[in-house]
Parts: sequence; C-alpha cells; structure tokens
Amino acid sequence: MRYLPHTEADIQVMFDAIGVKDFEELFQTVPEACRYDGEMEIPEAKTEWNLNRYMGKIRSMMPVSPDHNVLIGAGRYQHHIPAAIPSVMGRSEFLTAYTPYQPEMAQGTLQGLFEYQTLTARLLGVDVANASMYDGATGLAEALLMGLRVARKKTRIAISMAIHPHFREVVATYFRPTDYEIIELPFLKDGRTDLSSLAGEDGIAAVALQSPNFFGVIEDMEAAATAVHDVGALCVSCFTEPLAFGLFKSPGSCGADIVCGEGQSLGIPVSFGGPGLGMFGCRDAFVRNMPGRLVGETTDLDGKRGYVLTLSTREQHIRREKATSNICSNQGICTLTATMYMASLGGTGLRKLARLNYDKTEYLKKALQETGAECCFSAPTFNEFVVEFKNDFSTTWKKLMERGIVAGLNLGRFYPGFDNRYLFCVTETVSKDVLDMVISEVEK
Amino acid sequence: MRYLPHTEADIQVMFDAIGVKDFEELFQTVPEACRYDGEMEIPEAKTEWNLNRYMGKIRSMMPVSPDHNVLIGAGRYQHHIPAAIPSVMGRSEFLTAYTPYQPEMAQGTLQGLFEYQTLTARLLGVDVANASMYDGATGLAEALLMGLRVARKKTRIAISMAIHPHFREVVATYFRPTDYEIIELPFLKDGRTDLSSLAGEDGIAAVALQSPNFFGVIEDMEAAATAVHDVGALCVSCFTEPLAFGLFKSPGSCGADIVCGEGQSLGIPVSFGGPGLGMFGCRDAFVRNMPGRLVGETTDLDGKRGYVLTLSTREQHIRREKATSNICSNQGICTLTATMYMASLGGTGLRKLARLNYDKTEYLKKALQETGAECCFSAPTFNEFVVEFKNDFSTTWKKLMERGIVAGLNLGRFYPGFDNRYLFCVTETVSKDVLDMVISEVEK
Amino acid sequence: MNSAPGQSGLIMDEPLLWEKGKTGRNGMSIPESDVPAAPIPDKLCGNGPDFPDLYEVEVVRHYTRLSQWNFGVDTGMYPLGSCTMKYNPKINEKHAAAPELAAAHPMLGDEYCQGTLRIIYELQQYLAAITGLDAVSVQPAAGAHGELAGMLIFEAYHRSNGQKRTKILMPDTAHGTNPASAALCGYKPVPIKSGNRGILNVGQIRELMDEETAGIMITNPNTLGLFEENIREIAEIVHEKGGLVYGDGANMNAVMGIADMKKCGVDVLHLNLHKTFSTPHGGGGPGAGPVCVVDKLAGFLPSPRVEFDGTTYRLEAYRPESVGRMHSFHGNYGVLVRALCYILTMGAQNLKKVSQYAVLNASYLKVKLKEHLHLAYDRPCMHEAVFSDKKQLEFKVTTLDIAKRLMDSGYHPPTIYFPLVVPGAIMIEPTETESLEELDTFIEVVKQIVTEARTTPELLRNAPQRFKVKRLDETQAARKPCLCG
Amino acid sequence: MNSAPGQSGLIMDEPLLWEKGKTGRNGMSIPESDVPAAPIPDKLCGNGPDFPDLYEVEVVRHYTRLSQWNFGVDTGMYPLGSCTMKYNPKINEKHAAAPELAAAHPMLGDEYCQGTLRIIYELQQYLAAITGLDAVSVQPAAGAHGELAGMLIFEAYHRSNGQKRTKILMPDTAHGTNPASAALCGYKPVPIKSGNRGILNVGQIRELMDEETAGIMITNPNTLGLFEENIREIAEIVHEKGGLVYGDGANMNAVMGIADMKKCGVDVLHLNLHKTFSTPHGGGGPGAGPVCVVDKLAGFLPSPRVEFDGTTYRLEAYRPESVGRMHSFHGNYGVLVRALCYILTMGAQNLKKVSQYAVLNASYLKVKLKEHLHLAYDRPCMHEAVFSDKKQLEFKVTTLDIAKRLMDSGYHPPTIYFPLVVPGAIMIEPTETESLEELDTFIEVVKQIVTEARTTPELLRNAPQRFKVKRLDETQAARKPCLCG
Ligand SMILES: Cc1ncc(COP(=O)(O)O)c(C=O)c1O
Ligand SMILES: Cc1ncc(COP(=O)(O)O)c(C=O)c1O
Repeated sequence: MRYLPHTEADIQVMFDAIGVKDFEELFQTVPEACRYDGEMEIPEAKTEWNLNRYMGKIRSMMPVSPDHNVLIGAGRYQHHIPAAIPSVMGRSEFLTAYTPYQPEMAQGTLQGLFEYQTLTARLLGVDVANASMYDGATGLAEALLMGLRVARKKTRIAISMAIHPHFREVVATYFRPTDYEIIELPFLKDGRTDLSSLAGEDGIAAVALQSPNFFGVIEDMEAAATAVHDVGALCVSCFTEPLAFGLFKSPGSCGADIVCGEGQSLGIPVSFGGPGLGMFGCRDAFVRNMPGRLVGETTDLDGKRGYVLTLSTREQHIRREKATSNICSNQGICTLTATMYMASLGGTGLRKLARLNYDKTEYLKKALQETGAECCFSAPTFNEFVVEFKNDFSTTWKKLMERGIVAGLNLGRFYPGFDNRYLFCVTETVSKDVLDMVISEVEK
Repeated sequence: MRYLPHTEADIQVMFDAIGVKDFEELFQTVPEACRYDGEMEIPEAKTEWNLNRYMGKIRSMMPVSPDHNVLIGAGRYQHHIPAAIPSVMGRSEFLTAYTPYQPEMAQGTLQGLFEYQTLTARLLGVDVANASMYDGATGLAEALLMGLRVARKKTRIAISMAIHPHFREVVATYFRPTDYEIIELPFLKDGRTDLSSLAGEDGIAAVALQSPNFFGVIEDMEAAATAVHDVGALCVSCFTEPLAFGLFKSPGSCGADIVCGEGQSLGIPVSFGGPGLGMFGCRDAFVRNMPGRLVGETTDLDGKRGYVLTLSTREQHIRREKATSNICSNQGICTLTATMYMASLGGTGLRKLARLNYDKTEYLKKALQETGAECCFSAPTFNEFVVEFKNDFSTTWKKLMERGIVAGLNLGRFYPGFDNRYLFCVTETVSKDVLDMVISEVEK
Repeated sequence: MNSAPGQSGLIMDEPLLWEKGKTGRNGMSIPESDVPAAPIPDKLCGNGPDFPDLYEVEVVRHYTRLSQWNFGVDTGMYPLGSCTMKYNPKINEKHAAAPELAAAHPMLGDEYCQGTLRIIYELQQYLAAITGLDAVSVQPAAGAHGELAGMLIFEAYHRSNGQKRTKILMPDTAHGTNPASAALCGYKPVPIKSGNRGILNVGQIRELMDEETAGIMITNPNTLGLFEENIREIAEIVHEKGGLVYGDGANMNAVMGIADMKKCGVDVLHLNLHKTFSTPHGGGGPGAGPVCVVDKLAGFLPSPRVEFDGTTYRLEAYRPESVGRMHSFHGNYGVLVRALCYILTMGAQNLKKVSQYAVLNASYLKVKLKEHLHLAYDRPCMHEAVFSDKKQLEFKVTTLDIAKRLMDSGYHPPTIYFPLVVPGAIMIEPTETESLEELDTFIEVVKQIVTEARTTPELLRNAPQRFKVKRLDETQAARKPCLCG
Repeated sequence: MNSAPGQSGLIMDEPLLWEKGKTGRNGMSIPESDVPAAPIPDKLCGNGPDFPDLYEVEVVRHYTRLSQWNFGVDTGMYPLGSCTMKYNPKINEKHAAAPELAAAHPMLGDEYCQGTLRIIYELQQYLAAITGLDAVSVQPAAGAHGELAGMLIFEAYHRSNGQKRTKILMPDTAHGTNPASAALCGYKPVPIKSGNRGILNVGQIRELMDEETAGIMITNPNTLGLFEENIREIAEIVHEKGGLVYGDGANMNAVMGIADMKKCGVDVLHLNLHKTFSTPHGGGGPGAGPVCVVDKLAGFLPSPRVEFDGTTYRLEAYRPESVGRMHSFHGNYGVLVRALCYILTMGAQNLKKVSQYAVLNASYLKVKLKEHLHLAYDRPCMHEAVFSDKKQLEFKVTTLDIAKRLMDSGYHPPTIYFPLVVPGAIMIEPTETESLEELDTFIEVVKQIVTEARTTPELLRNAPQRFKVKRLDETQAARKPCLCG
C-alpha cells in the first residue's frame, strides 16, 4: 500500500523495541468484548486506476454537466474561478498544514488569515471579522446566539421569513434545546421584510435579516437597522451572495451590528454545497463575544511584525463550556481561497463584476416580464429574482433542461402558494444567448 | 490585461525617467522600413473563460476520448501516471525556473537531474547518462554523430530497418548536409536485424539497433554488440519503450557503447507525441564526446555536497561551432517527471509492471494467433508485436473503434508489403476484458 | 544539530496585500458585458470595498511567498497529537475537484444528482461499517459540529422520553469542544478526574451517573492515547440510568477494524474525516464530522440523509423526530468525496493496517522517547503518547521551548499543553504514514534537544531562529488586539 | 540589506533518492494481473535496475524539499538576459494537461486528430502573422533545434540551386547555438566583430559576403539588447550574393507588432515559444523553436506540417524538397498548446503591449542602473541591457560576486559573462511582467550591492550565504567528474 511505509522487517524491529510479539499484543488494552468481529464491510482496496474508473462512473451519473447553464443560486452561486487560484492554493505548505498553533511556523497561513479578516471587514463594512465559520447557516445561528450573549437578559430573537429557508432550519436546530423564542417576521409585497410587528416589542435580543434576501431582494438595511435598534435589539444582517456588496451598500455601513453569511461566491466551487465559507464580522465592541478564531498582529522578539491566533480566551480549548462557541476546525482552505479571489478581483474588478451580474439579471427579469410573467417582488434585486408564470412552467423547464439550461428553482416546496413561482439567478457565467433562449422558450 | 502590471501612471513615470515621450520614441532604433504594418492577424483577446470555451470546443473535436483503449504504441505509450507526479512536478519552483546556471539557487533542479542521470544510467546499463536530449529520434541522430566523432576518420554508419521509421527519418534529416554514408540493415524473418552484411565491412563508425525494436522484437543485443565490435564499430542501441529494461537485459549490459531512446513511457503523457524525453547514455570513455548537459557532484566552500552543470567545454555556449552538439534548452521538466516516476515505481515496481505488460501482450498475441492470424515475427517481443490477418482487417478495426478500441496500427505506410499487418501494443492500462473483445471481434 | 533535517535557506519577504498593487490593475478576467446597462437604485448603492488592485503575477507571487513561511505534512513530520496529521493523497484532490462534482448544484432534484448522492450514500454505509454503528449523517462540518449534532440527539432522545436532563459527565481529558458542545445544548458538564492509570474508572461513573444526567462523553482512545478499557462497564451504568454514551471518535485512527464502537457501548459517535480519513485541512479546515448512531437513535439524526432503494438515491423525506438541519446543504461535501476516495483506496484490510501501524509507530516512539522525556502514563498506548517537560524544568526549559527548538530542527511540534491533566504536556502522534527511519531521526533530534536543555538551554529559550520571525509576543496580541489591517 | 526581499527561513535537507527507501515499499499502484503469466525468454532477461523502493509519501516529500532549494519566476524577479523569464500563466497548464490532449496518440489517422491538428494549424498561422513571415513548421523542439532546421533549409535551398556553400557570417554577439547549429550543416562560421555601436555595420558585411557564403545569422534585437538597425541593407547585400538571412528570433519579445521580420529581410527565423510565448521550461526545458520562412522557402520546411482545406485538418503529404523530419512526431506538442493559449489570451493588441512594456521596463532599468554599473553600450535598448563589472573591478569584485550577492537578496541573477564581447557582462532582461515597484526595488538592491562592493567587498565575495550550499566548486566538478551516484 503506497501510503504505508512499513516493511515486514520494520515491523519486526519495532515489535522488538516495544517488547511485544505481534499486533494482538500491541492492542492488549482493547478488551475482547470491544473487539471488532471479522472484517469491515468495505469493498476491496482499489488501485489508483480502479479508483479513477469508479469515480468516473459516479461522475457519469450526473446528467447536469459542467457545461449546463444553471440559472439557480439560492445559496450557492456559479461564478468563474481563475485557474491561478486553485493552482496557488494547491501548494502543499498551505493545504497540508493545520491550525496555526505554532505561529512562527505558520506565518503564511496567519498572514493569509489576517488579510482575509481585513478584506472581509472591508467588504462587509464591519470593524472586525473572524477567521471563518462553517458556512452561512451555522454562522447565522451563532450570530443570534452571540446577540443573546451580548444582550444578556433577553430571551427572544426575530428572524425574517425572507432569509434562506435552510438557514432558518439550521437556526431552529441550534435553538431547539434552548429556551429562547424565535419570532418570524413576514415579508411584504415588495419582497422586503415586514418589521412593523417589531414596534413596541420588548426583550428581543437580535433581529436577523438577509440582504440580498432569499428572493434576491435588497432589503432597505438602513431603515431596518434603525427599526431594530429602536426596539433595543441588535441588527444581524446575513447574506448568501457577498458579490452584491461590490455594488450595494455593505451591511455594516447600513448599521448592522453583526454581519454573517456565506462566502462561497468568492472563488469557491459550488461543489454540491460544500465546503463553503461562513463569513462573520461585527462591531469592535462585541469582539470578545464573537465565536470563532481570530488572527491578530503582533511583534516578535526583535520587534518585527508577525501574526498569531489571539483572543483565544473566548474559545473552547481555553474556556471549555464557557466558550463563545464550540467551533474548533473551521474552513481554513476556503478562507484562503476567498482571499485569493478577492485579491484577484480587486476593488475595481469587484465593482465591475457586481455590475455585470446586476445588468445580466435585470436583462432577464425585464424580458421575462415582457413575456407576461409576473415579477413577484417590486424591490430592487441583485443576481436573483422571483417570477410567477401564468401557465404551468414545468414543461418549459424540462424542455430547457434538455437544452442544457436549468431555468430557475421552483419555490413551491419552500413557501406555501409559491407553486408556480421560480427563483432565477444570473451570474457573469451566463451569456445573453442563453438568456435569450430562455426568453424565447417562455414566449412560445 | 491580467499579466501586465503597467498602469497609465506607471508608464508616464517610466517615459519621464527614460526621457522619451511615447512608445514611438522608445522604439526609435527600429527603422521605419522594418516596422510592422497595421495589426497582427490574431483573433481578439479572449478572457480566461472564453479561452476555456474555445479550447473545450477544440477538445470536442477529438473523437478518440481518453476512455478509449488505444492498442497502439509505435513510439508513444499509454501508461498509468500517479496523480502525485504532476502534483509535485507542478510546484512552481521547478516549473518556472530555467537552466540551473546559478547552482546555489537551483540545487533542487540539479540534485533532481543528478538523480535522473543516475537512475537512467542504472536503467540503461551505462556508465553515464546526460540530462536529456529532445526526444528519442534526435537522440539517435546525435548518438550516430557522436559515434563518428569518436571514430574520427570513419565516414559510414549503419542502421537497422527495424528502428522506428520516424527515427530513421530524423537521422536522415540530420545527415543530409553531411558527407557521411548511411547503410540500412534489413531485418530477418524473426524480426531481428540482419547483421550479416556487416561482416568484413570497413570504415563503419557506428551501428544502430533498436531493442525492443519497432516490431516490439527484442534484438539479441549481446550477439549484435559482438558483431558490431567485430567490425570495429561502436554499438548504438536505441529504444522507444524503456519499461522493457525492467524485465529484459539493459542495452549497456549487453555491450552497447551508446544507448539512447525515448523516455516518454516513464510518467510523461503521450500528448500527441511531445514533449517527450531523449534519454542518452554511454561508456565513461566517451563522456567528453557526449552531446547535452551533464550535472556533476562537487562540494561548496565548506566541503558540503552539491551539484553543478559540468563538463560544459563540450557545449555550444563555450565551444560554439566546435561543440559536441548545438543543444541548449533540453527537456528539463520531462527529466524530472521521469525521475519521479522511476522513484515511485522503484526497482520492485518496475519489474512487476514490466512483467505485467509482457504478460498482457503475450495473452493477446497468443489469442490472436489462435484465431488464425499470423504472428509475423518469431523472436520474443515486449509490449508490441506484429500480426498479419488473413482477411482484410480494416472493417473489424473500424467496428472496434466504434466500441472504443483502437485495434493496432496498420504498417502499410511504413513498410512495403505490410498492408494487412498491424502493430499491436498492450500496456497495463488495458484490461483483459478489452483484449477479449478484440479477440472475439477478430474471431467473428 | 547534525541529524536534524531543518536548515536555513532563502525565503522571500512579502508585505500585506493592501501594501501592494495599483488602482486599475486586474488579476482576473471579467467578461465584457453583452447586455445593456440597467438603471441602478442609487439610494441602495455603495462605493464597493477598498480592495487593492493587483495583477495576476502579484497574486501568484504573494501566495507563493506566503507558502514558504508555512510547514505542512508534505514538508515533513507533523506529529501534532490528537490531530492525526497523516499524508493527504494527491489523487483525492483530483477527484474532489472534478468538474462534474465541483459544479454540482445542491438545489437540483434528486434525479439530477444521482452521482453526488451516491457518494454520500456510500460514505454513510462505510462509516457505519467502520464504527460498527448503524446510521450516519454526514452533515456536520467538523468534529465539534458532530459533537453538537450528538448532543442535539441526546437532547431530542431524552425529550422524546419526556425528559429534560441537565448534566453530562465529562472526563477531564476531554477536548475543549466536548464541554462547549454540551453547553450549547444546555448540559452542564460534570467533570470526571482521570484515574492514575489515565483512564476512567467504573466506580466514579457509578457514583456520578444519575437520572438528571443525559449521559457521558468519552473520547476513545482518549486524549492521553489510552484505550478506555472500562468503556463497556461504564456504558452499562450510563444506560441503566437511562443515559446515552457519546463517543468522540477523533482518535479513530487507532482502532479501525480493531474496536467496534457499538460493542464498546457507544450510542452516538462523530468521526473526524479530516484526521482519520486523510483529507487536507490547511490552516484549520475544512473538516467533516459525520455523526454515527445506533439504530434506536437513527430517527434523531440530522436530516436529510441519503437513502437508496436499490435503484435510485434520494434525500429522505421529512423526519419529524430529527434534530433538523445542521448545515446549509450536505456538509463539507468536497471533504466527503476525498474521504470516500480514501476508504475505497484502502479497503478494509489496509484500514486495519492503518490503525495497527499508527499504534505501532506511537508505541515505538513512546518506548524510545521515555528515556529522554517524562512519560505521563507508562502504559500501552494507542496512536499517541503524552510526555511532559517535567525532567527539563530543573533547567528552566519548558515544553514551549522544546516545541520551538523542534521547529528549528525541521519538525512541526507536537500538541502542547493539552490534555490539561498533564502539566506541560507534549502530545506526540506520529500517524502511520511516517517511516521507521523518519521516527528514528525524530528520536535522535529529541534526544539532542534534551541534551541541549541541560547544556545550552538558551538555545531552546531563544528558539526558533530559522524562521521569518522569532518568537512572537502572543500577550501583546491579546492585550491590544489588532485584528484588521 | 533592508529593501531586499531575500530573507532566511526554514528549508529541509534531503538525501539522494537511493539513500532513502526500503526494498518492498511502493510509491504507485500497479494493477493486479488479470491474465496468465507467460513464459519468459530467460536468456534475454535481466535483473532490472537497482532502483530504490520508496512509498508515495517519501517521493512527495523528496520533491517538495528539493523544490525549496529552487527559485522560479513565481518566487520572484528572474531577469536572466536573453531568456525572457516572464510569468507562465496557470490556465495554460490546465489546457495542456486536458485529458483529451494528454492522451492523444500521434499515430492515429488525421480524422481522429482534428482537435490536436487544429491547434498546430492555428499556431502556424499566428506565428506567421506575428513574424510577418509566410510559412511555419512547429517541429523544432527548442531554439537551437529551430536554428538547425534553418541551417538545413539554407543547405537544401543552395543545394536546390546546385550550390554547396561552405561559410556563414556570424556576428560575435551570436548565441553559442548559432555557430553550433551552422556547423552541424557543414558551415564554417565567419566571425563578424560588433562595431562600436554594438550593431552590425554594412561595410563589414559587404566585405565578407561572397558566393561561397550561405548567408548570415542575425539575432535581432541582438544579444546586446540593440535593434540591428542596418538589417535591411545587410539583407540586401546577402541576397545579392545569393545568400539567405537567418533571424534568431529568441528576442522576439521586444518587437511583436513593432518589427516585421520579412520587411527586415529575414528569410528564415526561429521563435522560442518557451521565452516569448510564456511556456514554463523548468530546469532547462522543454522548449519549442518553430521555424518560420518566407514563401520561397516554404517547400524546404520540415515535414509534415498541418494543412487546412476549410473543413479538415491534415498532415501534409510527402514534400520531396523538405529537409525532412526533425522530431519523432510534432515537436514538443504540449508547449505548442500553451503557446497557442497565450496568443489567444493576448490577442494582437496585448502582444504589442507585451513588447512595448518589455522595452519600457528594460529601458527604465538601463537608465536607472547605468549610474551604478558600467553600461556596455549607452544606446536606446530593446528588451534587455548589458552592463559589466568594469566599475567594480578596482575593488576586486567581479560579475560573479555581484550575481551571487543578488541571490542572497532574493533575485535570480542576470545572465552573466554573455555576450562574450562584453567582458564581465551582466545582461538584464526584466520582461514585461515585472511591475514598476518591483523594478524600483531591484534598482535599490543593485545600488546597495554596488555600495557594498566598495565598502564591504567580502560580502560579495563570500556570497551566497542564504542557501543550502555556499559557493560551489565548479572546477573540481569538471576535473574529477562525478556524474552518476
Ligand atoms: C479529541 C478531539 N475531539 C474533538 C475535536 C474537534 O474536532 P474539530 O476540530 O474537527 O471540530 C478534536 C480536534 O481538534 C479532537 O482532537
Ligand atoms: C539568442 C538566443 N538564441 C538561441 C537560443 C537557443 O534557444 P534554446 O535554448 O531554446 O535552444 C537562446 C537561448 O538560450 C538565445 O538566447
């Protein structure tokens, strides 16, 4: 076995040194009653070539090929990824290291994470960002728990129904064993969250909105933050498409106190939904309540600049049950990848790319409306929007699928009454030709 | 343009420093009459994504997919290549360096090449191997020129007709402007070279054979070397499939004086025939007549072991028109790749793999004979063999092609009278199932 | 140090990203627009973030240089205890990055995802086989996330029995994530002291376990590298009181094909795919922490899992008793692909060998090193052994100094100061992918460092010397945090 | 040195391959046999070579460590004159390695190779467009091989005119491959001294060119980085005497879209795709040296080339006047794929910018550095400038010392001691992919080194200090060659 170095002779030398005669004796402390019976039910070892063949067979079971145009976002977005990124990220010094507990030997990782934190803070408009959460959904759950920690005595949180349904499910999972109450905020005709029910409410620790929300709609975050702050709650703003902040105001600049979301858009492949990147930031004041790892700048014995993991008294390995979160391993490789992507895009490129995504989406939105489909929500959108078709769209959808286009996501299973509503997503990867094919098929 | 750093402001700063006002002035020494008129006829710049699409379209013009079983060798062999090899070879410190003229800064390349020379010398059974020639064919041409240099006064060489036809063509190209005479040696019924015409010949500097030869036949190199030495010539042994030396005697151990050939089999993709690897070795006595670069061991100021390019007084950059060859850039990346492959296989693995190739080929050879096809040459073969079919094979060939099997290479265009003869190649990549499909199709 | 592989060579300095670049450069292609510009809602629009503009070469060099300041398993031995820093096979990277998988969208219907679902399904099956447990969810994104899933299952199980339990038994050798995960579910950890043999003793559990207590979290082999020999008896006691047994399977690398977690009495267990199953997790992740349970708890697992009816793979229908969704989609999917590739490559026999050799390597190091370093528990160990700086303290040399000196010698240091029960702990886990020669060199180097601790202790206290930076001031970093540039 | 990027960091030592490993280990999968063992002809069989047996991790670490001892363009600036060490785009690697191309077999009929043939065809067309010449063969595997093809064409051309010419004009600034290639075709180089302006003067050529002389080899821009301003007049003289003009196009990076080689009077020219067209050539290659000719010489080009009839790509039929085959198949095909990707990515306008910026960068360096280093020819330069150690000799500091000190500073040294006409030459070619900031830092570092040459010359003489090895003894290596371990 090519990963295992042990020759028969090696094993004997080691048995002798240890003073055992065989593996049986080596495992003497494993009681008979705990022993594994027989052999594990796993197929026989495959050579590299048989593995290739096997995985090739599995890949051939994917009828939606990489050449398809998938006009679905809903939390995961197909964007172009420059080849330079996986190429540099693939360097084993990055890939095969672990948590940078020994900072002098991991300055590459640490400076990389510090850069990630900084670019993320700039993108989200927050004072500080951590070194990542598992994904957008768990980040949101942790943000709300953090809101409750900051608020101390309060026991209620409110979350918008226009937040990604899976995110809300994960929040529910995290909150189930607690005594906290979750209030759901409905959305208005324009697709934005209805915050009117908040007014006069009391004991709410935090209110969470998503912008762009699940319908692609840009919330009026400034107004929302004011309304939330008016009831003494923290404003938690989440997102699934950070590219939006190349064009739209950042959540932090709108007044959000905690900002969290999914960073997969930033150079990370869709990959059936994972690994992604939980981006997470907040105001300076709340740093010590933050979950997750933080990298900080410091100096060495000679006064030279360097980076270390810091404020770890928040963390489980120091604080155990009193930690701000149980998170330990995070999404390291994905954070570095996202930083490489942000660095490759640059400020100029990010704006240009965001604008392009916006324009393409508007093109399709307008054209579909002209075919008679109804745009369900009137507020501005980014990248995604919801339309309702007059007739049953499912046959058109199947026809387009046969032509290599996945024409939106049916929302029937997420919201009652949305059976003929579709969430469309258009990124820079989709050409006008493809959009025109969709339009003309809808027109038929 | 993402590879170009120059902003408008940068350019102005540089113009000012240089003291020119524009690019026109910068190129003042290019006479008007030499100037390029208009724009070069090249398609408009493509984004990375359009390039991907374009190259994808080109790839789709290849009806023989990577999943086909190509039972053709004839100088290029499909072998399994472990993923670890391109992964490590892709490290930019190797890939984006150049000739190790500054040895202290290129010890990675240099130790790697020294290891290549050593493993190559061991594989070929020679005292010393150089750091590569362009490919097997040019290596053979250079070997014969070297033979003439060593022999001094002599002006004739002889080469076997069982040497790869392309190799012989390249030799002819190199020799055309010279006054040297090339004698062609026919092959016998058993597929081996007929050396009988040599006896008593005079003034022959070198005689070249290939083993395994173009027909896959193992020459009796020991006997051949003796015969060649008997007429006072140097024995040049070339090859296209070095894997053979895992099982068969190495050319050097059989008495060859200069050994050269194509090393593509050793972990380098077929890639439409290039880049490959010209392997080249000889006896110690002839080192100073060798073409190509050599890496040697030395010590640094502290007496520590290190590696440098050496014996460069043979080379063009020192000796100019008196150099042993004009070669400068060689096949650097391919030599390192081949070393990684040899290191991954190991002695044990090489033998096992060679044996497997041999057994699979013998299986097909025997089975085809049992169907009534004639095995054209009776001497032992490795990896490849020639059969003649009783009936026209071309329709069967096409049928098998449709089923994803390329059933051998028709030799009609290489040798007169070989119109219904096919050169088959079987490597470890071809499973018995595939061979059985060929056999049963032939049986029909 | 003669035998040590660590040497000095050229590395390149490199500033922070925003200390580079010039406005207007670009590092990636952006397609030309093929649609008209749409009007934008000015009120909502911002200026975009202040990112530097770099060109591709600047980006590539930046990260190439940063990488030179790092050390990975491919660089050398990385005996970071409890982290199982084994070799990460290259071929698995290729499969995880295959375009068909990389582009697979998780919101498509099952009929469009048969390949991706099959990978999950097979992994569920094989992980069940490896642990001996019955049902698996691959959603948890890391070990701690798996623990949380487990604690949620504990909570849901007790709730389904109409109970709300408030405590959980927690050995003092437990990894910090265990109490933190339990706390998230409202369980108060009841600490259990390790006995003098380094393992749990039955009496203590019998004393502490009660019907307020949800169960116990046991790491087995534990973080001292010892097999919890009494786990079955302990499980019986816990079960008798209606409790459940959680197994932290982070150390599964020691016992694949050797111990059966169900026979050990474990009800819920997480695995760390990024450790035992060889997936790379540079800089801290991503991991994957699948949670495995016995039959009676299958219904509580996070949903959805993948089912197979012999023809079609499907995301299972809504399961009301499930603890619910743990992740936006199916966890760190790319990590799952790599883990499956690893399992398929190894097969049952090699996986067992992995554990045998992992324990063989650790035992060999233990025997050889205990002459030089104080061994906390001199008993047969599993995949790792915990030493300490006890013998070196007289020279005023600490575990930290030893760790830093090891860095100069070309080794990643072991895990230090954990587990907490061993003061100055040095926790060494070589993994099975290190060769005897490599172990012998490491032993030699440790021996030399131990000698230096006596003869030239300042060498250790001033270490490291070979890196871009000398010893960094972690106190300053925490006192005046600079977290953003 | 403060501003220099070079620093010291950890690298790992590593023995030779055969000083590692143990018999029986394996580093790659070998399929189990599915056929019966066949009898083997004992007499012919050997024992196989004495290779070490390593496992995969050993191989990966071996090369990871070796790579740490190297320096590439991705590491930093690599101003190796005449070598055009520009950035090698990553995306091109991906396309060259695409399975459809990597697995393409060159012996299949044209109908099975339309994609691979199209790549060659397009490249032929674009290289013709770039040079201004008419026909191209991509077979030559490197620059020198292209020169050989060119000399073969000279020879065949003259032979087709019933002539056998014996001499060739050879400027003394020519790269060593030029005389060596000419010699392979039986031409005796007639040396031409560079004039005091560093370029060829017409009078000399008029004097030397005769009907025994096959033609002239001109590198343009030449290896002093100067455009051969008299090339047209020279070509006329050569043509008048029935000779041909060979253009060594290794320095094409300076003049794409700016100079037209046909208008210059060049008849045959090779390009170095691994230089101008950005393909990586680690450790010395592979390169590609396509040869381009004017119409009247098209028939002599190496065969086969690729033709296109508007529908189908084909290998051309036998061409009797061709110099014949130069390579087993189609040259270094993978290099051709990368070069085509580069050209398609750049388009005409960016290729012209490449040359403009390459010359801009070199001119900037020239102006800034000439205060510190002696500039051999103070004239408007193209893509490179040649300095020397003339000013430093008084301190007993040589070009070699300066080069070694640059290494410690984190730069690959320029080409040194070439061209031969400049004693102690320091030939600097920054390429267009270096930024102004990078050039400024480099200038600063050179300035500091020049100061050190005066103040602390031993720093230079003892350089390099930051590497695995100190200055290596090249004399010893040549005197007692140890070429095989
Ligand atoms: C024993 C043990 N349990 C749990 C964990 C947590 O795993 P993760 O970091 O994947 O969340 C670790 C890893 O550090 C561990 O060593
Ligand atoms: C001017 C010049 N001509 C020819 C060559 C030879 O090219 P190659 O090394 O590709 O054979 C070189 C490269 O070193 C060169 O610089």
